[in-house]
Amino acid sequence: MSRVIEPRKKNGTIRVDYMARVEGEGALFIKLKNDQVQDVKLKLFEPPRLFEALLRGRHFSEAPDITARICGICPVAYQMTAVHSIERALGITVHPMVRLLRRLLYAGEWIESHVLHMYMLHAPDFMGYRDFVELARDHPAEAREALRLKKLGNQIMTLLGGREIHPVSVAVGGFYKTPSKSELEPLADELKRALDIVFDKAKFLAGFDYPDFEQTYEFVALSHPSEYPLNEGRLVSSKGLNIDASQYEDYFTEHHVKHSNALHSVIRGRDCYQTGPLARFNLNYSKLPEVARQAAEHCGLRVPCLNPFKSILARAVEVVFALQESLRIIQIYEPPPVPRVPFEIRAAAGNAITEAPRGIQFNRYTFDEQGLIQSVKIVPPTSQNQKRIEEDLKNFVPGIVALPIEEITRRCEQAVRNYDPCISCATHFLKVTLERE
Amino acid sequence: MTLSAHRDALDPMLPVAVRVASVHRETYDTCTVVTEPAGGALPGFTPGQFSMLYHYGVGEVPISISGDPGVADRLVYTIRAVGAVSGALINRRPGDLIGMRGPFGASWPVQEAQGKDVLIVAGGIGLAPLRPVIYHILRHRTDYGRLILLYGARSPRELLFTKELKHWNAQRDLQVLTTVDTGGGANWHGHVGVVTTLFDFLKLRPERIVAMTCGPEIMMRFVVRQLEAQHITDERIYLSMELNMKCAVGFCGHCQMGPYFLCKDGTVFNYAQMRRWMGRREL
Amino acid sequence: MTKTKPRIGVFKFASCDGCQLSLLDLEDELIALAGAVDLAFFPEMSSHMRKGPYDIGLVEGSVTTHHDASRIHEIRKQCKTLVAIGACATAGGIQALRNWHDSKQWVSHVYAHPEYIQTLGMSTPISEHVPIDFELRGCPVSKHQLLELLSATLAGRRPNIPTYSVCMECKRKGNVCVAVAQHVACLGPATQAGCGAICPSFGRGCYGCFGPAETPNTVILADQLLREGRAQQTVVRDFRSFNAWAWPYRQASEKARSL
Amino acid sequence: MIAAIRRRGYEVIGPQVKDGAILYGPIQGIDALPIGWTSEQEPASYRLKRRSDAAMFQYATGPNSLKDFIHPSEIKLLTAERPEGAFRILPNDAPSPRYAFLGVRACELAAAGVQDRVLMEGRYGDPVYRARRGNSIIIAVQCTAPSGVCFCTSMGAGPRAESGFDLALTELIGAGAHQFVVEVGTQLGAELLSEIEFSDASDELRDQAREASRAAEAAIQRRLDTTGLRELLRDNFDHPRWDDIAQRCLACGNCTNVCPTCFCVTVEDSTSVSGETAERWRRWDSCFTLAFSYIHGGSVRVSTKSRYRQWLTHKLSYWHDQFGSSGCVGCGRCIAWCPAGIDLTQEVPAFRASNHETEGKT
Ligand SMILES: Cc1cc2nc3c(=O)[nH]c(=O)nc-3n(C[C@H](O)[C@H](O)[C@H](O)COP(=O)(O)OP(=O)(O)OC[C@H]3O[C@@H](n4cnc5c(N)ncnc54)[C@H](O)[C@@H]3O)c2cc1C
Ligand code: SF4
Ligand code: SF4
Ligand code: SF4
Repeated sequence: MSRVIEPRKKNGTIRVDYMARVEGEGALFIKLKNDQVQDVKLKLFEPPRLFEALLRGRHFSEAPDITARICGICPVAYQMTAVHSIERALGITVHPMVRLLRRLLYAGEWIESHVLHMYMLHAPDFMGYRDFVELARDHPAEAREALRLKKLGNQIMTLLGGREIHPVSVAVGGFYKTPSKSELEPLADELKRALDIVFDKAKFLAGFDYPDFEQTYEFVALSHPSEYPLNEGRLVSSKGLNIDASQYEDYFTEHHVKHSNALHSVIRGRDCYQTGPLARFNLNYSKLPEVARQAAEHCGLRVPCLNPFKSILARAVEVVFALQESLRIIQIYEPPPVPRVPFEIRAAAGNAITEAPRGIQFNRYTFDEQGLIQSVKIVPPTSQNQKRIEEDLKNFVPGIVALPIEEITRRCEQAVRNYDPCISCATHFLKVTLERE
Repeated sequence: MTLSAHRDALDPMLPVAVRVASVHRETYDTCTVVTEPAGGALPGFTPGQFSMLYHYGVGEVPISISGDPGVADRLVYTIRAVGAVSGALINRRPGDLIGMRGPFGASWPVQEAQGKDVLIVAGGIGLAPLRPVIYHILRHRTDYGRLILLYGARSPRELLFTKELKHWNAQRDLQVLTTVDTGGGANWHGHVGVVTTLFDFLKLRPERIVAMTCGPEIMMRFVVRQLEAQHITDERIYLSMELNMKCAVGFCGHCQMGPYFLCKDGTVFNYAQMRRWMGRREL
Repeated sequence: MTKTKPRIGVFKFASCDGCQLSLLDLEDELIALAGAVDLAFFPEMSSHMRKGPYDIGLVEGSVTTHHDASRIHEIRKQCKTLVAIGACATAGGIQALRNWHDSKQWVSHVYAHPEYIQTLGMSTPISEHVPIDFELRGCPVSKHQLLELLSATLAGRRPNIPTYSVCMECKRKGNVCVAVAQHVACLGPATQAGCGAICPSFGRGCYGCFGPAETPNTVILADQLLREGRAQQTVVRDFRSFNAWAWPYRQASEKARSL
Repeated sequence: MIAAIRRRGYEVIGPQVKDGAILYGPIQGIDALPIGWTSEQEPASYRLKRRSDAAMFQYATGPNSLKDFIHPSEIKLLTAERPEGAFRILPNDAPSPRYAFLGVRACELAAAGVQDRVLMEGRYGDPVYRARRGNSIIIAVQCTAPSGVCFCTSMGAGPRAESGFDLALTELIGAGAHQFVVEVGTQLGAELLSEIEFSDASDELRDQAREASRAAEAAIQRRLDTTGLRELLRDNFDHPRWDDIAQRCLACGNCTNVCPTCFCVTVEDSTSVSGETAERWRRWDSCFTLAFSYIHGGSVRVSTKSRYRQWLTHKLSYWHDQFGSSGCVGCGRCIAWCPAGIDLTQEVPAFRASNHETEGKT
């Protein structure tokens, strides 16, 4: 709400008490001393909703519906990670067509979430607008296309899950109901059309003025032998990590820091890392379909890309991927014999990692012989990126410290948005506070 | 019936546009809206009929016709603002268009009442559907015997048609008694009490009376009791009922009261028809 | 007739952001909507956050902190019409499950340093704190209903937001009743319409995300489910999800539990 | 036959297995029919069952009926536009669909007859209903497989259809033979029949067809005694049984929605965000909703008791006053599809058992 700026030469505090255009409630606090950054805190004060606790005693079949409510922007990510964990626990293998439909549903969410972030939340930063409505006034054609693209993502989700937010169809073992081939087919024309114009769109984004800012990151993403990762794969990093989901907790740990209602995640013995579109792009470039690689080329995005501001371009490339993947799935889809495979309930534990639009999400579930959940651990992408965001800011601010304070604040916010932080996920909105001593 | 056969062929759910000719404020929450044709002629009506009035984009509600049946090409409505549609309708200005379907429903017994004394008992907005009866009788004065109007409102500021009431009262052959339920206040020198208390001032010839009443259901029940006490037979007592209405042509089912559809079997009924049903809770 | 555009504020409490996201999901109408109203305070969409007063306040989320409990009073003062949107705001949301537990213990279950976390023991709907003018149900709200509410308010009409059961919509849609034909537990008869009967359309029972329908019959439904042989604890959980704290659902779950 | 009808520009609506039930929907050909399927129906329960043969029509009616097509659940009545201040009303003149219904049962024909009296034969006619009904072809199939909820025999509505169809088939499945006996109801029916191969039915086959109907009649066990029903319900307005039912009734409105004679609708006016266009929609309504009886200040029927009472009394009593017949044809849908399993054939006798007349009380 209030943006308190206390300009005092060289020393001072930048505070953004309530950061806009992010999902959830957070604040940013930066303390400067002699143009040096002393402290950066990304505070996530979104009130905690205690999902891990409230899931205990619920039946695992309810987990996809309940965990979806952690986040209205990426409910499918929660549903997917939950069903994969539970299916891994019970040793359930889903029908290949169900697997494809899940990829399609997830691709729908990627399209919706990425376009939302690219055009409605992040692009205004690059273009000097306060919001998408202002952008739409000056660039009506772009805005219309963006909305149409976003809608396409939502249409995919609605078709498969009944609605765009908190779809209802995902079940352990498959879906409650699978569509007929003829129900999916009408999407193909719109997907083809989107793929036809998407290069133009990429050019529009590539034309933005990108700050000259590169960092050395440890990128972490899933990697699958033959696919650009969504639901499955081993967890790999640019520094040689290569593990199965079951080893996640051996390698990653979470710290609870005072200033935040989210938990900070780090790699044991190392430090923070980056997950999300840029990480996936850098680590899985070769798995991208041709059309997506062309799109990358079109907007000048090359591996390795170390400029976090260019994550918006990585998102664009991923939208192209998601469109192409959706089209491919629709073309080869045949309804599975039953929407979900039968299975037996027993006491078990399982975990899984999937690629949410903002990065990897880890889940671990244990449940008893009746299927009642005993414990759950959920590590969403934003909490994993949170420490990395703070690091980026520490390094970014010195380069812009000569600028007027309003401008510093604006750019810091932009830098935070590189990560499309979903604070509802991370548990919780953003205040930027910059303090100079 | 004013509905010609060919209307059947038309879509009874399709309003026609009519133009607001003038709007007169009656009370703080009630206005009389006079409508005129906006292309084509307006249908005629008989006293007691109502129309479905549509306000663009807000909705449609049943409203009784309160004007003079002897005046062609004008349909007059007196509307009390209680909600969205009624509120929007009274805020129309001359020249505006509104939608109209109808008129629908049965008529007050102006034929049967010929040669008889007519007693009208109205409460609140209930005077609106009865005003056409008064106009009709005044136009055909020699066809009827005595005409008595008992009219009650909750308070003086809720009395409708006050100028007309005075004017009517000044006429030799029309007896008008007015009352208010409560208070009255400094400027009220008239009677205070519910409308049935006005019966004390009357000397009726029961065998000659045709009674017509409209107002809140509870009021009508007490009026009926009074009339019965005066030995007026059920068949000579007429009342107008009100329930939710969505179509006014018997398709929507909302206005059912026991075996009746108010919209096509009424809304005017005689008490012989209503006796079994009135006062049943949650009927 | 030139009208000044009504000013709208969108406020967030404990929630998943899904309900306010519904506004941004109105892809076909968003530009028209931004033309018809002034989105004066909508941080999720715009950094141009303007002070009240607002003509319409849309409140998402439930009250779970001391700070939020006082903030809602400020917001109420700022808004001519206050609308609670979504199950969190109208019933406390899924997070209201804590209301049956010791939430301190819950916090310590999730966080290593519970002392850093400030939260109330209860998650409560907006109406428990301030008077509200309208409720939009759902987890999440239906974007069509949200649009209907705004369009109706702009036109000065009553919104077509029925309070009857999901069954009404389900039947209009031509679905086959899943309770009768597949013998699955469905909360549709006791749940308010608005979603378009999504779950039964997907072959599963309604799980009650739109909360109780107009005349509470939840206890009767709970009895019915138990009679059909559904386990008591399962029936308790059936009524304890996104609208668990809504009184008729609470009644049903407590009745089932007490048996 | 299906092809012959389609050639005439009709959409064929026939039975098919979908979502766990046999229900009406558009069909392209004969293989869409529920071949080898039947249903088992009890209060609050409908179960699909496999048969051992390849019968096409050996099932009792499912959840939907002709009503779903000729009295559609949702339809736009008009659009209004407001170009600068004035406004214009545009009727919804989308052409009315032409349906050919296949598999229609006697009770459904009776129900359509009931709806005709409500929506077509009064002072006003509903143009939507009139057009759809007038445009339709009806190919009935004589019911030879009633279910546990059927009681058409009590309501004089079945199981055998004597009129109201263009053609009526009786499906006969014998050892090795799968035959249809056809009755012609109208000239149109005769024309349709002439376009397919058929031969005159032997007397023996005719007898078999009649026998099949007789067997169906005998198989119907459920009864509703209709003597004095009109007065019985009307005069037992305050009977304690209503309170008892209210303890079980969910007031969800399912019974009214599945009932093939229930016709009530609501009308909803809406506007676009910009306010430049407005629409009026008609939707199925139910006397079980609060809004149904809303007048300014509150609803008339607030309790569940009063709403169930309105429904049943309307069906079995007031309907006689209003339309000269019962409003119930004994199809049993409201019994099977009531999630609480409330069964009017069980409730009505309770009123008979202890007649608490309210007559005279006001
Ligand atoms: C035959 C008949 C004649 C009437 N004549 C008049 C008249 O001359 N003057 C007048 O002021 N009022 C009259 N009324 C009452 C008037 O129709 C209601 O006041 C009006 O419908 C309220 O609508 P609203 O949208 O303003 O109010 P809301 O309370 O917002 O009503 C919402 C909806 O409920 C329905 N509804 C609410 N109250 C009633 C009601 N009393 N009767 C029927 N439907 C209702 C309508 O569909 C309305 O749109 C008459 C009612 C009937 C049935
Ligand atoms: S009601 Fe549901 S969708 Fe809406 S904010 Fe709460 S959790 Fe999210
Ligand atoms: S059917 Fe029930 S649970 Fe499903 S979306 Fe609708 S209201 Fe929510
Ligand atoms: S009341 Fe029941 S049995 Fe009678 S016609 Fe309607 S649905 Fe069929």
